[in-house]
Amino acid sequence: MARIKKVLVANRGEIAIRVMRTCRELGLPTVAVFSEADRSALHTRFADEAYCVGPAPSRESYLVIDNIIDAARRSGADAIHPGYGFLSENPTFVRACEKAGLTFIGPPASAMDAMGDKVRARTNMMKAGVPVVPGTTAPFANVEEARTYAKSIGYPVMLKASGGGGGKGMRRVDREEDLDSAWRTARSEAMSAFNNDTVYMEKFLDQPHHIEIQVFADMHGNCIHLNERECSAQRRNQKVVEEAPSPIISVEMRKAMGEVAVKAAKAVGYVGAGTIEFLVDAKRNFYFLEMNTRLQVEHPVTEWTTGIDLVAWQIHVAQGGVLPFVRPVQPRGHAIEVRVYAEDPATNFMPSPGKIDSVRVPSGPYVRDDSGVYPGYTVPNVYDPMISKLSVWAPTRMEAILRMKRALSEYSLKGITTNLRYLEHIVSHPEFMKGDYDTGFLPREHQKLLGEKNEKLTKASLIAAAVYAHQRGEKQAASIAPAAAAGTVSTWRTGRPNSWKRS
Amino acid sequence: MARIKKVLVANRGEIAIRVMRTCRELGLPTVAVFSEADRSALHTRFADEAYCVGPAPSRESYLVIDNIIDAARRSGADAIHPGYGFLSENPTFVRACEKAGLTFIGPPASAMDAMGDKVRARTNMMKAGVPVVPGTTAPFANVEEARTYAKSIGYPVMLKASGGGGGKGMRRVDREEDLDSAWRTARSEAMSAFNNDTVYMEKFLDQPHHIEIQVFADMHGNCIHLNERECSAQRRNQKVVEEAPSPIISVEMRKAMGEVAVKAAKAVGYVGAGTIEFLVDAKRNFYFLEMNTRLQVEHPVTEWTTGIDLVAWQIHVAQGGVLPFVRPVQPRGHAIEVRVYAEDPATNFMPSPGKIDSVRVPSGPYVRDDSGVYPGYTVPNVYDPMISKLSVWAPTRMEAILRMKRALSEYSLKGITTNLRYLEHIVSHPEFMKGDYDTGFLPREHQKLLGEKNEKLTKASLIAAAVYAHQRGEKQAASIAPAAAAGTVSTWRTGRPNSWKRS
Amino acid sequence: MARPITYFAKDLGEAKPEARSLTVEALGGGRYVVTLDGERHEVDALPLPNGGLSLLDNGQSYAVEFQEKGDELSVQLRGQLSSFDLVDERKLRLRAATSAHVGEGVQEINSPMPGKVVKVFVKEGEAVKEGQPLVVVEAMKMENELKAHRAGTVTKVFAKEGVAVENGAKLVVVE
Amino acid sequence: MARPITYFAKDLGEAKPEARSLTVEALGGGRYVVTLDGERHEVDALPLPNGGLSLLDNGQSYAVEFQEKGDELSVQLRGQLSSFDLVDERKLRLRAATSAHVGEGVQEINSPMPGKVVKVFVKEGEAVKEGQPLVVVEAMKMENELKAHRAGTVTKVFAKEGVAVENGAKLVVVE
Repeated sequence: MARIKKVLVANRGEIAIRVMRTCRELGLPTVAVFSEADRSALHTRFADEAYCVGPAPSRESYLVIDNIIDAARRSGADAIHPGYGFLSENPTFVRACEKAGLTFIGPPASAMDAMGDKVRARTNMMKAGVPVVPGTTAPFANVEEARTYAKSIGYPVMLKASGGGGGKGMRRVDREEDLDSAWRTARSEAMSAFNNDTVYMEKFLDQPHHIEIQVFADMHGNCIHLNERECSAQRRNQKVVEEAPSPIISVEMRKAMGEVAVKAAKAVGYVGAGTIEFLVDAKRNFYFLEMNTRLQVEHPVTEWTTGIDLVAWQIHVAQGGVLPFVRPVQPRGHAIEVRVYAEDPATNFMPSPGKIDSVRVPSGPYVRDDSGVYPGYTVPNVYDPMISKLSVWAPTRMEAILRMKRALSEYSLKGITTNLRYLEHIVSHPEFMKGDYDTGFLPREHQKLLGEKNEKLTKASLIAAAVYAHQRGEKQAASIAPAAAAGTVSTWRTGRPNSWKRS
Repeated sequence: MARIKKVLVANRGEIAIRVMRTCRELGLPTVAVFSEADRSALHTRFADEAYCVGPAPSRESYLVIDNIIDAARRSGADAIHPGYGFLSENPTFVRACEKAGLTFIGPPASAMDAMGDKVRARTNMMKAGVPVVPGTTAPFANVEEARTYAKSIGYPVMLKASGGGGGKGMRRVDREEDLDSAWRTARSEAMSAFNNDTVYMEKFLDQPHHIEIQVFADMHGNCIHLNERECSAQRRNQKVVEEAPSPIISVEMRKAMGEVAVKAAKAVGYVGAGTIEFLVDAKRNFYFLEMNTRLQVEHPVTEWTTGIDLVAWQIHVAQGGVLPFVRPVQPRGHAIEVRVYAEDPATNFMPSPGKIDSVRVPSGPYVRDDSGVYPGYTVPNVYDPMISKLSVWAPTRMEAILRMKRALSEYSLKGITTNLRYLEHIVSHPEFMKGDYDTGFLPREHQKLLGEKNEKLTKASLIAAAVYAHQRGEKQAASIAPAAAAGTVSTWRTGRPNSWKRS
Repeated sequence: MARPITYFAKDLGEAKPEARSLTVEALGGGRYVVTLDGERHEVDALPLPNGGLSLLDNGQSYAVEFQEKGDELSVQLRGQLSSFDLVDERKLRLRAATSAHVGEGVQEINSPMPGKVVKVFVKEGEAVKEGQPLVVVEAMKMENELKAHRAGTVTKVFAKEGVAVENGAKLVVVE
Repeated sequence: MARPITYFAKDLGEAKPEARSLTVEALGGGRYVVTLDGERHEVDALPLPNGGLSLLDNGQSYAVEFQEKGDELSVQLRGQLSSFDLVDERKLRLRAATSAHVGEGVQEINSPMPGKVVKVFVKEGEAVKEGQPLVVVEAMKMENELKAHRAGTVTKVFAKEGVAVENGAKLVVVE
């Protein structure tokens, strides 16, 4: 296959930046696409070229295959990286790329067909001898069928969108009386996110761990796994904190899960980066949950512990390259990632779009921030509320936790509400520190994770608030009588006379 | 020795932040000291506590031992980390700490006595059988003595400050007629930087490599080396780019230099982090240059390639802890650091203090920024012009270079002149890419490193400049007639109507 | 020297917030004397370019960030976020004079964020139970079902399906 | 639609800069037609919060940063820094009218940065050789010796030892 010469990144926000960073290191010019709402987004000017692909709603821009292909044609790009979300798991898009003579940086359409629809994936995996969670393999005709099936396997159950992941179109149902509402919202979300309102049902495992295996395959029949990621810290079925290695996995279990993951990938003729998600119950049985046929948000923790640039490998493999090595590697040290969202944990994680007034991003030893925002940027209300992935590495898990706490304490995003403090409380929570936390952890400890007050800090806050109000008053007085009080204004705005003396 | 409970960081800027980051990870409260010019500096509010130690000039604040000890007493700190520069290599300060019952996080005063004065260090090393560069071992009484000695070893020679490093008080002299001026400025700089105007002289080796070995010793007689750093990219005798491992060193040479370095450290009863600097000539002979009895600016490249947090080790050892391991480790992958200075490479690296209007720091995979500035901060004109250390890691040297180029392309510091573009040109230069560059590299290639023009980019710049001038004109017109043109002002300031359409 | 000003602050994070009073006296040069709970704090407060403050109080160093929303002032320092209802004496008197009756039985359902109404379940005049879904608002790819806090009757429906709404927009009134 | 404006730009990085002309016509909504060397560029220019521009020119995306110093405009994009002497027609006419005679033999030694004068080597009336040190200015811990560009006579000494100076301050005049 021919060498890639120019890459169009069919995505936005932090993942578009992430992919373009690697392209830039590889000397590949990049092409951004942007919706009308994203003219001011960072990815639009981070790329070498940028083309508008339609109005703000993703259904009219980022999800319109013809518009993306057209931008590739206009720019002369010969390859497309889909990122995650949007068209990344859409086999129709892969086929359209092929037809247009573009290299799709991802798996073949046939592997997506086999794994993309979750109902079909379950059937395929059962055939291949991979253990799966009890549930339906055929879509429901209506809510009554769903009700009948739920009764047969017993509540609680999970409703899941057949067409995609990321927590969209997913609802836990504890009681029969909640089924109608959950059915409605799950289908409606699924339709708007994946243009497919098919939902299926699984037995809800009691407090399982969510652990996934990164796999990588080339076109020459090589397929390896790059160890696991622990992703049990979830809220509303959306991952919030991920780490590698998993604190509850032994070397033997890693080996067993890795082998099953490679078997699953090989069963569908997989090529590129993919992830096999498992649920692990209290007895450490593991069940195939689904395969994500793309890069994952949490890929940095695998990069930290293996030294690999997964996006560089994706491009290498898409060009027909052979995997750089084919033997499993043990993870080196420990990495943790947190997802920074524009949302308010105190009001049921309500999204909080708006203008970011200032940003201070943590750095220093072994800290990585993947964000796609800048001071003065307005986070639009039409896309996913994730604004950054923050990740750290350290030789041991405890050091990684302490480093993450330090990094979070440095992170400042002014102007919008974020979950930064909530993330600090998660990584400081004794259950997280101990390491054996399941998917029930965040909902169960929700109140505690909102944070407790310290009287000394409350007093300092009161003092700060009063001084702030006082200075605000001075400033207002000055702006009402600007001529008389010009000195005051200047004191406030540009610093003040150097009157600080040792005391 | 007792566990450290609170750390005063006797420094400012990025190194103060660097040390405080580790303290925070270790759960140690931090105390900042600040001069009157540094009330608004980042380190002042990064710490848990902060005390003013005097007026702007460092001789009246950061270098006043009594004021530092007094701040420790007032805050209840029981340990002092000196960073680098300022009091970090001052044995009088170490003794004052001891007297005040404070743990000095660094080597004992006796080791500083033996190594701190460079003339004495040379004598000690010759005694211990460590190879040294030909030069004086006794200070000169006056410029005439210096002139006579220079004649005897032949030009070019180096004048060096006996009391410290960092390029201060150091001058290369090529011809006899330049000696007077060099003697004057070297002594005057030495006095103002180290309060000691003694200078000595060494034969100037023709285009040597500057390679140094990181050593670490505990109080229990253990001493190891943590491999080398290549620091040959220097301008005005100041390091600009550093990397680990050195591209010209074999495993055998690493072993030989490491052994000599450990011998040198042991000869002076060294404890803590230290660096043995060597000059390496074209035939790969290496000569002891000096020992830096403190942490080095370029320590991140050693951290990247060993996984160690050197500041955490310093604190561990200062508490009486045993070195975590005592066998040499081979470096893992490759790391590069560049020093971002507020200076103008085009005007002989003239410092360029001033207000930073906006900052965008690179991040993403394996990129680390250690800076101490923020948007709106005014870089004062009284301290060192270094504002950040940017470092990257990759599995191979070539990947690390490409990653550094990418990271530098993302770095934006608006408002002051910096050497960012110069750094990009260094790491893109064929001689640097090849790897065998000596200390003559930067001066020799100076003109080329200032950058060449690309006509396509010049055209784009002209177009951008014209549009900018046009918008500025609109804005001025609007502010002259604000009522009539309010819409124009708002268009400029807060974005514009969403009129962008696909084209 | 300016005269001291007294402020009253209620910690909105408390279940039953009680007002605490503080006096602030400017000493000039960024220094203030703040009295709280009878304790005198001489502080140095440097405004930062991002609207925050660097506060030094007897050696303690606080990097403080603020967010304002009417009289509600959110303060963040060392990872703790507090929200205060903060007013000065003049404002307090003004408030006392205009304090209005708040209807206990009236629930106003407002949009908690900017987004789009994707579903309206109720009509004016309809009786609703506690917890009954009223409206679904979509923002940032998440659907949020807004429910009735208490049983009552829908008296007004402002929400229209497919229509974009601002943060705080009135959607439904239940009495 | 506003009338087009013509600008003249000299690239100050060139040894002998020649003026190039550009015309700019605003189309509204952040779009402009710029004509350079007979080529027509229809560009989209979005002002950024930090004073820069996001410029799209036929698909090419440039993140541009600017620095102004009188009529000198520095432009940075994709790692290339260019400095232009940029004026519009009106300004150009103004300049032509006031163009002054510049004394060839006069050297004005200015401080290249804010700092402190630590040494003055010359007195008024003294003859100096090319390359002879005149003044030492210290800034950020570095001492910078300023030398005579050409031989001549010191006609004026403004620099005083120990005195702080601003960027561009006159130190010595040699004729």
